[in-house]
Amino acid sequence: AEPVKVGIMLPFSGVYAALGDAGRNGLKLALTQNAAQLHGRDIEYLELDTEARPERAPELASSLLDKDKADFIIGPVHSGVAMGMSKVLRNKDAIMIIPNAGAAAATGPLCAPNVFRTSFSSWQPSWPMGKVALDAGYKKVVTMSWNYGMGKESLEAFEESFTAGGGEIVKQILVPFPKTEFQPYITDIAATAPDAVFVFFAGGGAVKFVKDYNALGLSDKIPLLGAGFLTEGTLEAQGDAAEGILTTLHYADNLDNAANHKFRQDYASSFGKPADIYAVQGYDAGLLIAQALNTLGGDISNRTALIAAMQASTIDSPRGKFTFSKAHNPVQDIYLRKVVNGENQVLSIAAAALEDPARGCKL
Amino acid sequence: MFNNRAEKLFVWLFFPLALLMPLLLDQNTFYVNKLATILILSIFVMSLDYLVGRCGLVTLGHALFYGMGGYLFVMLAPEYEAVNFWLYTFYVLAIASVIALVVGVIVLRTSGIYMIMITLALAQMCFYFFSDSTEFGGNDGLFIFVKPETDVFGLSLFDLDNPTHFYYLCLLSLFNCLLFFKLLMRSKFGRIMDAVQENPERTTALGYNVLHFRLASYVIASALGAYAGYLFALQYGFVNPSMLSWQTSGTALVMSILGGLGTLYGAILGTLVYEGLHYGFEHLTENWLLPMGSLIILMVLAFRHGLAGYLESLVEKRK
Amino acid sequence: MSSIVLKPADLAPPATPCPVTDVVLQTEGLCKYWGGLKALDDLSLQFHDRRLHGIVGPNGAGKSTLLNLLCGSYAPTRGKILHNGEAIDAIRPHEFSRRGIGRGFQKTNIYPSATCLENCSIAAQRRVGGSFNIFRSRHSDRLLTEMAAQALEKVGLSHRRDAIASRISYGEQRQLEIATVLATAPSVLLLDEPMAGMGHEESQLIIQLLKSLKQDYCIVLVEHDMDAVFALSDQLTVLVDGQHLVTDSVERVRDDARVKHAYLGQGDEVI
Amino acid sequence: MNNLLEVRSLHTLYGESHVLHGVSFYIKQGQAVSLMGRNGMGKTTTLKSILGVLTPRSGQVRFQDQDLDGLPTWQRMRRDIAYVPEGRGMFHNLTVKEHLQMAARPNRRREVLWDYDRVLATFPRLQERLTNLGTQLSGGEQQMLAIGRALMTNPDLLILDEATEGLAPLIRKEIWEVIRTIKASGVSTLIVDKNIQVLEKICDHHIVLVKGRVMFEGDSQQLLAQRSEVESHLGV
Amino acid sequence: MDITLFLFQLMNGVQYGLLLFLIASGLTLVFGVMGILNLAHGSMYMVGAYLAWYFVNTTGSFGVAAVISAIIALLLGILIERTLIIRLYRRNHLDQVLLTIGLIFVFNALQSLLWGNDPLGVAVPAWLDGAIPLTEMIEYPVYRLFVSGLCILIGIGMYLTINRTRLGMLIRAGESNRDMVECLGVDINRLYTLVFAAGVALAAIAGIVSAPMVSVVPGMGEHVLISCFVVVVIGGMGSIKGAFVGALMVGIVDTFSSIMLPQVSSMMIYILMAVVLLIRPRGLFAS
Ligand SMILES: Nc1ncnc2c1ncn2[C@@H]1O[C@H](COP(=O)(O)OP(=O)(O)OP(=O)(O)O)[C@@H](O)[C@H]1O
Ligand SMILES: Nc1ncnc2c1ncn2[C@@H]1O[C@H](COP(=O)(O)OP(=O)(O)OP(=O)(O)O)[C@@H](O)[C@H]1O
Ligand SMILES: [Mg+2]
Ligand SMILES: [Mg+2]
Repeated sequence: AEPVKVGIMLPFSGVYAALGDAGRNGLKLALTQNAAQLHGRDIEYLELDTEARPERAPELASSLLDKDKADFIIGPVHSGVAMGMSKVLRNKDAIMIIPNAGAAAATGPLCAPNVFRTSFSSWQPSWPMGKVALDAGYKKVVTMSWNYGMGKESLEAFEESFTAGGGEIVKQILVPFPKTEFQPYITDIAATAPDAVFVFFAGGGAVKFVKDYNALGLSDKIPLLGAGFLTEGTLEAQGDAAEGILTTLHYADNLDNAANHKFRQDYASSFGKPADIYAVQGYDAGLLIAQALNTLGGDISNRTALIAAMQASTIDSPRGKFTFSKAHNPVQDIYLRKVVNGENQVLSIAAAALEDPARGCKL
Repeated sequence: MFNNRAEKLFVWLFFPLALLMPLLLDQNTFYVNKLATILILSIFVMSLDYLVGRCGLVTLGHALFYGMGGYLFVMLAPEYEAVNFWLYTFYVLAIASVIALVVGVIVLRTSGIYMIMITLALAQMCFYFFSDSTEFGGNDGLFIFVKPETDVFGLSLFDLDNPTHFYYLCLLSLFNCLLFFKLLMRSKFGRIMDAVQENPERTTALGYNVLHFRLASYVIASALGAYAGYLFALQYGFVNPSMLSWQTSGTALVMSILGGLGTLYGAILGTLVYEGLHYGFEHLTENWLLPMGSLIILMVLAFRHGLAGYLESLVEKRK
Repeated sequence: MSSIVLKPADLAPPATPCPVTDVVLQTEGLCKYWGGLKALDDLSLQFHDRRLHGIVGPNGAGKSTLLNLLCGSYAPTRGKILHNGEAIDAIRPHEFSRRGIGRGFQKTNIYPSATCLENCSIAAQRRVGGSFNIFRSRHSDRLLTEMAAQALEKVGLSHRRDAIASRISYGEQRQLEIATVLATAPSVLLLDEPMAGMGHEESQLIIQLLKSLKQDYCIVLVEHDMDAVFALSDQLTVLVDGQHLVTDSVERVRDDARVKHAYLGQGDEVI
Repeated sequence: MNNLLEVRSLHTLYGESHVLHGVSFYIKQGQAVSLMGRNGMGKTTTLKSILGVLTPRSGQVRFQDQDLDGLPTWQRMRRDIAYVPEGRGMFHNLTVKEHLQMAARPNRRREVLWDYDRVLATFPRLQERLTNLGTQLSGGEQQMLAIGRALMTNPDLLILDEATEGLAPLIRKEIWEVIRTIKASGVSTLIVDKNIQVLEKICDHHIVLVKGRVMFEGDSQQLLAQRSEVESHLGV
Repeated sequence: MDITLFLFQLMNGVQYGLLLFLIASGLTLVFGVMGILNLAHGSMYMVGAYLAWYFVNTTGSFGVAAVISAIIALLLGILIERTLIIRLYRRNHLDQVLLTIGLIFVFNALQSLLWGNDPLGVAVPAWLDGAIPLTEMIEYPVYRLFVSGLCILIGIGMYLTINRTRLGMLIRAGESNRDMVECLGVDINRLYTLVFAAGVALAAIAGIVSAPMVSVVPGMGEHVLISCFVVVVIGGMGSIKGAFVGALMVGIVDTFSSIMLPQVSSMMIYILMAVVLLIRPRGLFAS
């Protein structure tokens, strides 16, 4: 039979390149591992570097859709790129699977039958932290993130649950993206002296923030909380500075389930480095495709059936089993984790089978 | 009309070929769209090329107008009603001109590297304005839900939803743009602009208010840059602050230098080659930056006056 | 160098070498200071129509500074400039030329990549107009081309009409410089060392040219070529260290002891 | 007496246009030589070809019995040639003082005849303008600075291209005096100027260029003898 | 804002400014003084940081790593100037833009191939790993003070070299008129090679000493590039003093606007530059 065409639109150069790499690795790993489920169909990969440039996204998406006639299009990392992609892909023939970008709109007002997400909505990892903070007895919290969609949505989600339980956000700090001069803000936090700080940062910015926070001596004085990206794929670079940070996320390295053990081992032996959340999300995108193919006996020509199959699937992910909501968002457990000895260790489940409210989605 | 045989050759080859392209490509949506994007970029690069190459006004903020073209349309047009393309073209051009006039008065006080930086500064401010805003979609950008209609007196010339039609609209625009600039340069105004570029001090001493000429050119180029951005926004119905980023300006500058500064048709050549290489390498390897960068370096070293200069030397040798 | 400074009031009215004519350009108490340096101090002069007014003085006396002030390149520190009785010290640089004040530079200042004819066309277009016309072809204006060609002819450069300006010799570039100014059809000509770097023959040509031009123009000439200055000037001003030393007829200035001391020196050039 | 500089059949072109057609001459040790010609006859081109700023198509330049051909300009200058260019070559971002300091260099015999103080003593006008930038000087002051700067390199051969252009008569005399002093101290000079009366007195040897060819070459007596012919070449 | 907080923030601003100056110092030399538009300056900063990371990991000593990296950068600078830049001196300045953008591409690709895309961190060297407690809340890391001191030293060194030595005069003269400098018997080509290499080395040194304070990530060079140009231009082309003052201004304005005017802080350094250029169209201290 014809090969299944899987288009990959991820950043392979620039600031987000590490995330793109991991996502692609995970995806390929899943599809090789589950080759048996594909009913003899080969996979043909079509990879495009988005360079994290939103203005190019429509064109690249169109290339995969109109030129290559891809069946699945996996991408992207960056929310702006997600917007540009979905402009072209919504309600089209190809299935778009978002392996990272958390923008609420993609599965909110702009949700569409053919758009799935195997990662999270920006609301999910942050919302449970509000309760965690309250439980720890924190009353006054400063929140901080880059001033862009993902960051602001994360802070809002935290605020939603935190203030609902009686907490108070004493200050919200939005740092221009992608600035990493955090020192003045951290000094300001020290002067405000809140009970705790909740932040959203990822990648290089997360490394810099955690280092600065520690260098100014705040890490032993004001507890640092964050959406899990703060310590994902960055722990080695952060070194000792990250010890003790509490985060919530839909994954943790040491989750004790068979899928995770196998995944981590295979990933490390295939790519020579430890897996992180971005790899898991890519991996799950692969699992989703494999499962759908399996269900349909390898015939994906009927897109309605395909979408139905995908929507109905339960993914046995390294993060634990998850299903899809009506808006095609994962319904998943969120874990509370703590950095101990350079590892994200699970303390507890902060929210079980959490479903994104998907505000504005008419599906 | 033409400055040399190479230019003539290029124009005579390019436009007829471009006219046939959609037929040759069997109207494949992607390719036609991709080519249309290149045509749009060519307009943008050409307007920059005029500014940098013919007026000596180097800017790293031209994307300000490119992005402005897109965002102006978003701001002006009602969200869900169809609007008239020509009318909004006029609006965009007019408002962009006014903005360019104001910006021009500010930036033209400086010159050289200082002007590069102040244009950059203004573009960055505008970039952050849209990027930090909530009304305009912030960092993630905005969708445009309406495609304008191109009716004139009930006669619809182009159906903008059809990629092929859109392509022809872009081609027509590019052709007009080139024609317009050629006329401009041959005109009496063009003579003084040449003079201003070459020796502004002398030109002042001869009684010309150099600022006025520069300003006029700046407004013209900026308005056309905005027009390109407007077309770009319409193509996929999507605007994003990255249209305004300095990388956008920088890439356009690279295309125009690569093509051969100040030659205008070189802007098309530069855009075509740059985008072509980008497309080719990107599909070849994910490390496309390496061959792309190396090739750019080789081309700078090999071509003294860009691709246009190289073409000219080829044509001359033949003669 | 010179310690003798005369205020205008001390000066006897200059003996008029020829009948009194209109004052076209006039300075009143004109000063230009560069920090502490008084490049030009309290200068009051009158420039007449159809007269060639020579300005001489040692290097750094402020001659070029004076021309720069007269054509609006510099703003005066103090003092007034009157053109046909109107104060023009506050108008913008390009308006000087519009008022008919044309300027040649000490350092050759042309459009190096344009042809000689084009150089003059640019200048002539100021007169002819239409510079903001973006539709009229630049080559279609016969009158303009004619004016430009005439200017070239006047300075004896017709044979270089289509040569690129950067490729003609230095002396020819000096000639071109004057041609450009002439093409703006000025009424006042400010020339800064037009003969510098020119050969004898060319100098001679320029001298002849200026002789005929001064029938119609008010010319202010700064020049170190004494033969030329003496041959041409109707009136001669000597500046020393920014100060006005004397303004008088050529004969008197030539014999003035102070001028000899400060500028000319005694006798032959090589002792 | 040795030939200090020998120029043999230089042919130099600007692109297609052939400007020098086999220019040959020589300068003896300690001589002052004038190079005359009307505008555009190739004087500057000759000088630049000697200095290696322009590369002649053919011909040789020998200096102090060594071939200079193929050497970059700076190495030629290091053999103690100094150049005062037409148009003065001021640096817009250096002060007068720095113009002189940057050029200071003893010659290859490690002699310092000209130093900062001596140059300033020769051009007192510069003394007053030490902190001005090069391009802020009056034309004549620039000319003095250009000569002063050249002297700071303590040359064996000083090449002056229209060095008295734009100088007041008094200063011009001073410059000629300076050139005499230089000559007396054994430095050779190659002077491009238009003032034939002066050159006749100062220089030992004269060369007249017409359209890139040497039309006259001889000492001052020969020049006097053929004065009218030479003057016709010069357009006097 | 009380007085201690104000002083802290001022200190933050000054420290950031000094670091900016260090990163921009090489650019001041290459772009400000020599007039070469080197857009790949940021890449050199990145290369320095990555080299430092690599050699810290292989040699285990930050000091040794710093020296090796700086030497490699110097050689890299010589190589780039000799093979590429030298061909462009007599051409349009904008060709340098094209060339150095090509270089950015190449360096980014090489970085990705050699070192991957994950964020990397370099530990602060043990002998500088301490902190001075300032209040009960805040302490100040010794390493950052050390870097500030280094920035000041480099600044003074550059200022003296460019403005007071014959070498500096020759460099400046070369920017004004290369041919004339050569006519004074100076090997301008070698001089320019050295200055360019010094500029590259300075950028790399900035990357090396920043490595323990920042995260070593792809694209780190591009972020600082524009700030560096802003610093040089505010100060005025060719002025070391200007770059120093400009860097401090940018650092302080950026710090205080972050806290006091968060709505516009992203635009603040551009507003600063625009205002400076409107008042002084050629920067603060341009010659
Ligand atoms: N921009 C400037 N800044 C400072 N001083 C200046 C500037 N321009 C000129 N000067 C000084 O002003 C004085 C007068 O200069 P000016 O050019 O008018 O002299 P000049 O009479 O034309 O001399 P020359 O005959 O040598 O051309 C000189 O001493 C010069 O150094
Ligand atoms: N850059 C150039 N490109 C083309 N031709 C040139 C160039 N420079 C000079 N020429 C031509 O070469 C010839 C000789 O020029 P050169 O400058 O040597 O003359 P010159 O004898 O020094 O004259 P002048 O007394 O005017 O300085 C001239 O006819 C001139 O047109
Ligand atoms: Mg003067
Ligand atoms: Mg000459």
